[in-house]
Amino acid sequence: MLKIEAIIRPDKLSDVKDALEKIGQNSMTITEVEGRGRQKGVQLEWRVGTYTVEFLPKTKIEIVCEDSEKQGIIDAICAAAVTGEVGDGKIFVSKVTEALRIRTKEEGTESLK
Amino acid sequence: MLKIEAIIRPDKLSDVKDALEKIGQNSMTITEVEGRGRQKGVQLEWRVGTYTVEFLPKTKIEIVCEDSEKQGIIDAICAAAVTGEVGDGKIFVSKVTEALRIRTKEEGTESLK
Amino acid sequence: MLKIEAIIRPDKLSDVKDALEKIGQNSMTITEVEGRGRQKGVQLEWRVGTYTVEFLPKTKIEIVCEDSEKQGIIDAICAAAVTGEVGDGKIFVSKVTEALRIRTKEEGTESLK
Amino acid sequence: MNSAINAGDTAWVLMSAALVLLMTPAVGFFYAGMVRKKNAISTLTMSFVVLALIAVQWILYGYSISFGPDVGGVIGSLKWAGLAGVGQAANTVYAPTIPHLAFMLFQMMFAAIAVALIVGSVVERIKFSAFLVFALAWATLVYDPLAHWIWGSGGWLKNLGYIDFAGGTVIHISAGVSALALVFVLGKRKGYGADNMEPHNIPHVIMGAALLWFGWFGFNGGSALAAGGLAASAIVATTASGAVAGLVWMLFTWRSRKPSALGFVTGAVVGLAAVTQGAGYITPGAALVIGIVAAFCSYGAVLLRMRLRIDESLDVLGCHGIGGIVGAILTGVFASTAVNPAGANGLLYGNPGQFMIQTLGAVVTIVFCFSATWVIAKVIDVTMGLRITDNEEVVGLDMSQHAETAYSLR
Amino acid sequence: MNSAINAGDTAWVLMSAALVLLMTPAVGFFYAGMVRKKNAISTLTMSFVVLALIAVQWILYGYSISFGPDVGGVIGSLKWAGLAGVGQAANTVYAPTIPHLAFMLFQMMFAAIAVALIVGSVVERIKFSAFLVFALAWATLVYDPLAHWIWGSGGWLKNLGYIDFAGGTVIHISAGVSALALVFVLGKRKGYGADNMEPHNIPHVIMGAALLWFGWFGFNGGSALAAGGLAASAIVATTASGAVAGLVWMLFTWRSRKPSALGFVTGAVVGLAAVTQGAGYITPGAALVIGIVAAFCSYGAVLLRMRLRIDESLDVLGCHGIGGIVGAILTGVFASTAVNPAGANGLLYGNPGQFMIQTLGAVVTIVFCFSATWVIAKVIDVTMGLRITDNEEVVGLDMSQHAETAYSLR
Amino acid sequence: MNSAINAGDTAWVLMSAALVLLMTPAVGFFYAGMVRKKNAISTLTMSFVVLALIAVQWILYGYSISFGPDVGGVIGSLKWAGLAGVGQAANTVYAPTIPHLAFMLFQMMFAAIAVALIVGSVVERIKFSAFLVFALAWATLVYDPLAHWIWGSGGWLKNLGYIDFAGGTVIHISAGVSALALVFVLGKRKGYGADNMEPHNIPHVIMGAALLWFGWFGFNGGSALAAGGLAASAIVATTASGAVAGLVWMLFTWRSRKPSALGFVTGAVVGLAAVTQGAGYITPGAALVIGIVAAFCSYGAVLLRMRLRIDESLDVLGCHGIGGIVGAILTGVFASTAVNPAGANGLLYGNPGQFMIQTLGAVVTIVFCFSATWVIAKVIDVTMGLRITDNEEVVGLDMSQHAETAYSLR
Ligand SMILES: Nc1ncnc2c1ncn2[C@@H]1O[C@H](COP(=O)(O)OP(=O)(O)O)[C@@H](O)[C@H]1O
Ligand SMILES: Nc1ncnc2c1ncn2[C@@H]1O[C@H](COP(=O)(O)OP(=O)(O)O)[C@@H](O)[C@H]1O
Ligand SMILES: Nc1ncnc2c1ncn2[C@@H]1O[C@H](COP(=O)(O)OP(=O)(O)O)[C@@H](O)[C@H]1O
Repeated sequence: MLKIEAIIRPDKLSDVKDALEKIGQNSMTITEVEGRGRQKGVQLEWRVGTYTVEFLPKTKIEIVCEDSEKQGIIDAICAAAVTGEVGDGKIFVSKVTEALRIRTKEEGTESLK
Repeated sequence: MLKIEAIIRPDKLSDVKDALEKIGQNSMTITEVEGRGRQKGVQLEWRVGTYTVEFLPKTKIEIVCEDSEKQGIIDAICAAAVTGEVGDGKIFVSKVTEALRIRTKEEGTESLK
Repeated sequence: MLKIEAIIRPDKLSDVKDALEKIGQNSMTITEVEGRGRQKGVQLEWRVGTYTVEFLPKTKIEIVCEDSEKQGIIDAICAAAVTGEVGDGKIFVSKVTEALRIRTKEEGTESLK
Repeated sequence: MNSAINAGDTAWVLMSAALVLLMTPAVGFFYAGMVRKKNAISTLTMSFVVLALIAVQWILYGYSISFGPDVGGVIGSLKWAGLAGVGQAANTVYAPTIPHLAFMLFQMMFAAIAVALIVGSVVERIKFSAFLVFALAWATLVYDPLAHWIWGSGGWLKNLGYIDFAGGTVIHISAGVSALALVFVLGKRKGYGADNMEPHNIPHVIMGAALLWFGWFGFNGGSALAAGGLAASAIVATTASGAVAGLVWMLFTWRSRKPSALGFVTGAVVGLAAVTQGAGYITPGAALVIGIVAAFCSYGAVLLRMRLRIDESLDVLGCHGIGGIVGAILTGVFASTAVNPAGANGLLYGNPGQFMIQTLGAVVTIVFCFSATWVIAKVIDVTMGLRITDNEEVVGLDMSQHAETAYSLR
Repeated sequence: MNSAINAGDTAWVLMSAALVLLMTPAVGFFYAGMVRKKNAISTLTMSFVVLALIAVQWILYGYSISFGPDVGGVIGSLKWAGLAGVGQAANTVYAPTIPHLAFMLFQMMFAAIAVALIVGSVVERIKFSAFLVFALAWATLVYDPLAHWIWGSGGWLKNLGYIDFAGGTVIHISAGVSALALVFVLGKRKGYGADNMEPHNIPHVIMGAALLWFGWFGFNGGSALAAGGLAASAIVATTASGAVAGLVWMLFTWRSRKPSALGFVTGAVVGLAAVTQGAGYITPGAALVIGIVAAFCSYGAVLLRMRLRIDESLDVLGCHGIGGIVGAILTGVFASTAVNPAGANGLLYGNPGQFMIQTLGAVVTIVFCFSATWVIAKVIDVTMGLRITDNEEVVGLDMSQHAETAYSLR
Repeated sequence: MNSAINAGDTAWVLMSAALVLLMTPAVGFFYAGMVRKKNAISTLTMSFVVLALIAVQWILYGYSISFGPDVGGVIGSLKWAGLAGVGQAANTVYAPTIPHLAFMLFQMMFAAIAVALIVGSVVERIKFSAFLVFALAWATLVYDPLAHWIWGSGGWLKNLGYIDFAGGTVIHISAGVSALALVFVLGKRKGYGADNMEPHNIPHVIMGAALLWFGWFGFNGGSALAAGGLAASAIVATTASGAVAGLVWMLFTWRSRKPSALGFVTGAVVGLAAVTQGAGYITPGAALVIGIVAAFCSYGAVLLRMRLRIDESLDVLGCHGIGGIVGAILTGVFASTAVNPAGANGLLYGNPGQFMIQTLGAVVTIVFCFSATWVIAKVIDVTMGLRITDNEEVVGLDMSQHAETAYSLR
């Protein structure tokens, strides 16, 4: 199994969710994060001085899936999350060795359904 | 070393924490997340229209542990977090290659104590 | 590629960010988390009773990087985040199998630049 | 317009009505900050909706049965229903220098906040529809008669000489005791005692408390129904009691661990509630004593409730009820006609009779409110059900009852 | 000081001015809670800055062209610019028992909140600098003339017999209609209809609504310009309409799904806006009717707007505009000289003429405000640009316009 | 009750007392929004607890030593301790038309907010117990004498002809200067200049500022101690100065980068503080000038403080102190007996003597407050310690001082 971690613009979450739904991927976990990459931070004000807030709000989506589903999920996220501007975000993939549904104790890919 | 990621009901956090304490697992990191899986979202209102909020609040627990401790931890979480209703959550396990305590520079399993 | 996950004191974030900038590592994702480890929680009050809040606010930094960059990043984080007191935090490293820039579809280490 | 209307008095009472109006949503914030995030909207909404519900009830018939022409000392008639005959001229019996409508309005705000106070005991598990029915029934069957007995012209407790300046009995004892009765029917929150139910937003609690204190100037000062020395005296007493009770509660929490913000504001509310009954009859010095005694008693009461594991969730009884009882009885000790010639002398001024009357009135109120509320709650529980399902409780009332979330992540 | 000054009336109007002052930032919270987090400061700031901007404008010339010596029935002269001749003595034409400065101040607060209401339609995409220019232009070219027509001594609508007690037309219709016109020029938010634009902080919305209701006591009660029966009557009507409209809106949302907190407070604001025009001319019973009708109409209007996919984002027209229109016309039905001898009788009291006048006044206001605002908006759009860039909109106005973030994670 | 009591005046002063009461917790929100999350409760609590602490102190002896029978021009006697002789009748020396208790209460609120203002300089590092001791000592040894000198019957600065309408010197200069002295003893926050100390909740700051502005109507308007032309004039001046100073500050921040919400509300508070001294002596035009000058000076002062790397954390001196000083001196320029016959003429009206007196009074206040506060702080620091440990500071004062957290994740 794989874990797909996508860091996207917060505004794009509902589009991405819809796109994933269309390919039958309903399960996911969402975290509110802040980030920077190519897109650098902005300068903010403190009364008379200024300071830089280097981090912009982003949304992280985590999906654990079977290896075979990976490409479809990535494509769906990319298509829905892209605007073409710096700051669109990243997708990272890593291995998951076990998965378990707490309620039923089903394991492995069974638990992801 | 392994990383155990459990996504549970927010209300169950204190039970799970107690259960983990009992087996001697005190260290963990908690994140407030939102998620969906089998348990689908609910419809919310915007004045006269409605929209669906598909994500329910969940709590993510991350624990990095030795391979041998894994099963005990998973069992403790499962026992404490289960209600039998849809939405109880998932546990995912993945490999961690290194761990380091910032304060002392201890590495590996030493750093987890 | 590797993912470096550092859990540090919230107050140290700007120092760590500066330290990472100095070694040319600008990209990262930040999450507000709560945690406990060696540093146990504190007792809080509820009107006339007391309860323990076991979790203290921490900040998680996630950086996906090439294997070769790992040591430099870890050193920079450690140097900037250390106070020598319990609660300085942990660094965990794990493998990332794929990375992708949503905007350009660049893959692998290309996407991390 | 009646030539006897005094503009200064009218300005004061209208403004006081505005201040008390604000207390109803303020109680919402005070309570909402103490519940879990998933029930924040539910708590706010119950408090706020009560204002609208009772406003309509009060206009339609509530005012009439509370203050309208007396029927046998126990209830007002329906002659003033729909505000018939309640106009811009003064009602010389209740308040000779302000428009009758202003008096009616001021009293409306009291009726609303009394119901809103009860919310604190039932948060995080009551069905919204059942709460609305309860609110209406309670206002009609408990609050309105009680207000008539104590404040209504011809009311039997009033005739007996019972004095309650600004509602220590009518509002605080009644809400506190009823809250307990309601909880006995409703039951504990799922996970009470096991789950961590820490307050989700203490700044909300503090904002609520600040607005409550602000509003209390109108609550107690406005009850003089005129802008003069009595109003000033009542407000000074109010501030003295609230301040000292806040400090004492904070010291209690300090002794057991650390000075708690929650403890401070809780104590302040206790002191404000306790002084309400006597505000217009006592000296500032007596107010300080009342504040201190109320802080002691209420701290003990909250401690006891927790030991007994009764989930009267936000201590409506422990704060308002106990505060009100202490205030009702001590008014029988400290009241002085030197402060207010229209009042009475208490024990300290050689009149043990007043002490007896105050005690009797408090006991009658406790018994009446507890039993009437228990019956109302039981009837609602049996017919429509007071409580949401377990699943709804787990998901939270914001989603399950209102389909809304208080804070969005985005 | 003029011996005719009445201290009670003055206390009331000054206090009312304070209450209305608070409504301007309160509108900011009401609106800010309904936008996305990234635009919270922008929304709050636009509302609040308007208060400062209009205060200065009003002192320099706004008050003079609104209420100063009449020029041809359409505008005031500049004789009172810089408050020349506006002093501590009463102006017997406008308010014979309070200082002229107090009347000026009270009216200043009305001018400020009218502009602040419009913010609701343009949130999350308007350029801050352009908004400031718009605010100044709109106050000068739309609000001030309209206020003169309806309230200014010699104003043509006033001379015609048009009655607007507290600004149902001058403030609510004008703001609502202008909001729509402005949106037609400004356009929809990026992602409107596709992106999830849920309210980010409902407690803010509720806090805003609570402070608005509180302030409305001054808004409508203060418009009596004296502390007496009329003020009391106006406030009772205000409370009645706000309460019932809140309940009705909540029932609508209940019918379609669940009783919504947002629905309740929206309805309350609608009811309060609707009763503003008639508050000092009608009975509490009529106020209940107005509240119910306004709730129906505004609910329908919001539904229609959403069907038409017009991004009048927070429904300034649907709430204030429609509320105001209903109120303006129904005042022509329910007004009674028994309530206010200085008012007029409406249709119900045998005077269809007043009904015609009220309808005419409302129509004139709608046409004038819509067209004048459209022109102002177009001119600004063509010259300096009304709207921020797409990128700035994506990042959010807090960062792009103010270089600040509302909430920090740490 | 004394027949000379005027209901209108009494209503106004009581209401003003309520408004100023609200300012104390409002300052808490204003400040708390600007600190880090982990110190939010600490900041709120210090501000709010001061209200209770000073209320009790004021009743017990504070009022007596401030306003009681004069002893040598420097202090009041203890004759009025425990409010002995302070009753419902008027005190003809201080306020002939309102109850003495009302005057006492209004002044109590001033004493409380003066202390609360100082909190802004010591947030995020002061020990709570030490702060309480400081608050009590400062009120007793600095505020009460100063109030006596300037406002107390027989006070030496008052006898000299020093005029301070609503506390520009007594409250704002004293708090600002004392804040600086206290910081010199307390020291910088750990990590000051290195760690990111961004404001954690700007909506809180805006809510605080809105309530402060609202309260200022009572602060300055209530200081007329009567509801008439002077109160109206004072409030108009207040609004003018606050509005223009807010806009000017915002323009400063705009010039350097973007129009900042924080800059706007800061400027508004500066303008409100600056006009306090002269509000009842000057014209609205003069108020505009005072607002602009104060904005310039305070912006410069804040800039300078930051250059000097002094951690006077939330700029109590830069805002209130500098505002107060500008106001004190410019009152000597713009005061006019045409506005207030009980006042004096300033430089502009041909009376350079008043200008000298105002300057002298300001200088005396600065020197006295700075040195007395420094001594008090040193004594506390040496005996019980002013500051928490490094570890407590890192964990945050909410946890270390109060064992509470402002916001829970769940
Ligand atoms: N190397 C990285 N490690 C962790 N997170 C990253 C990394 N690079 C980017 N991110 C996350 O992705 C977000 C978007 O990246 P950014 O480089 O701004 O966009 P783009 O790839 O479109 O240029 C960042 O805000 C950050 O949260
Ligand atoms: N495939 C997945 N990837 C990531 N997170 C998941 C996945 N499946 C479930 N989750 C997380 O687990 C939570 C609970 O899952 P759910 O399916 O509702 O419970 P249950 O397993 O008891 O039916 C979800 O809200 C989501 O946060
Ligand atoms: N085994 C672990 N798994 C997950 N998170 C951990 C683990 N150990 C520590 N942490 C995280 O690191 C933070 C700091 O750890 P702590 O043990 O308090 O510091 P130190 O290592 O300096 O003694 C904790 O609050 C927690 O969030």
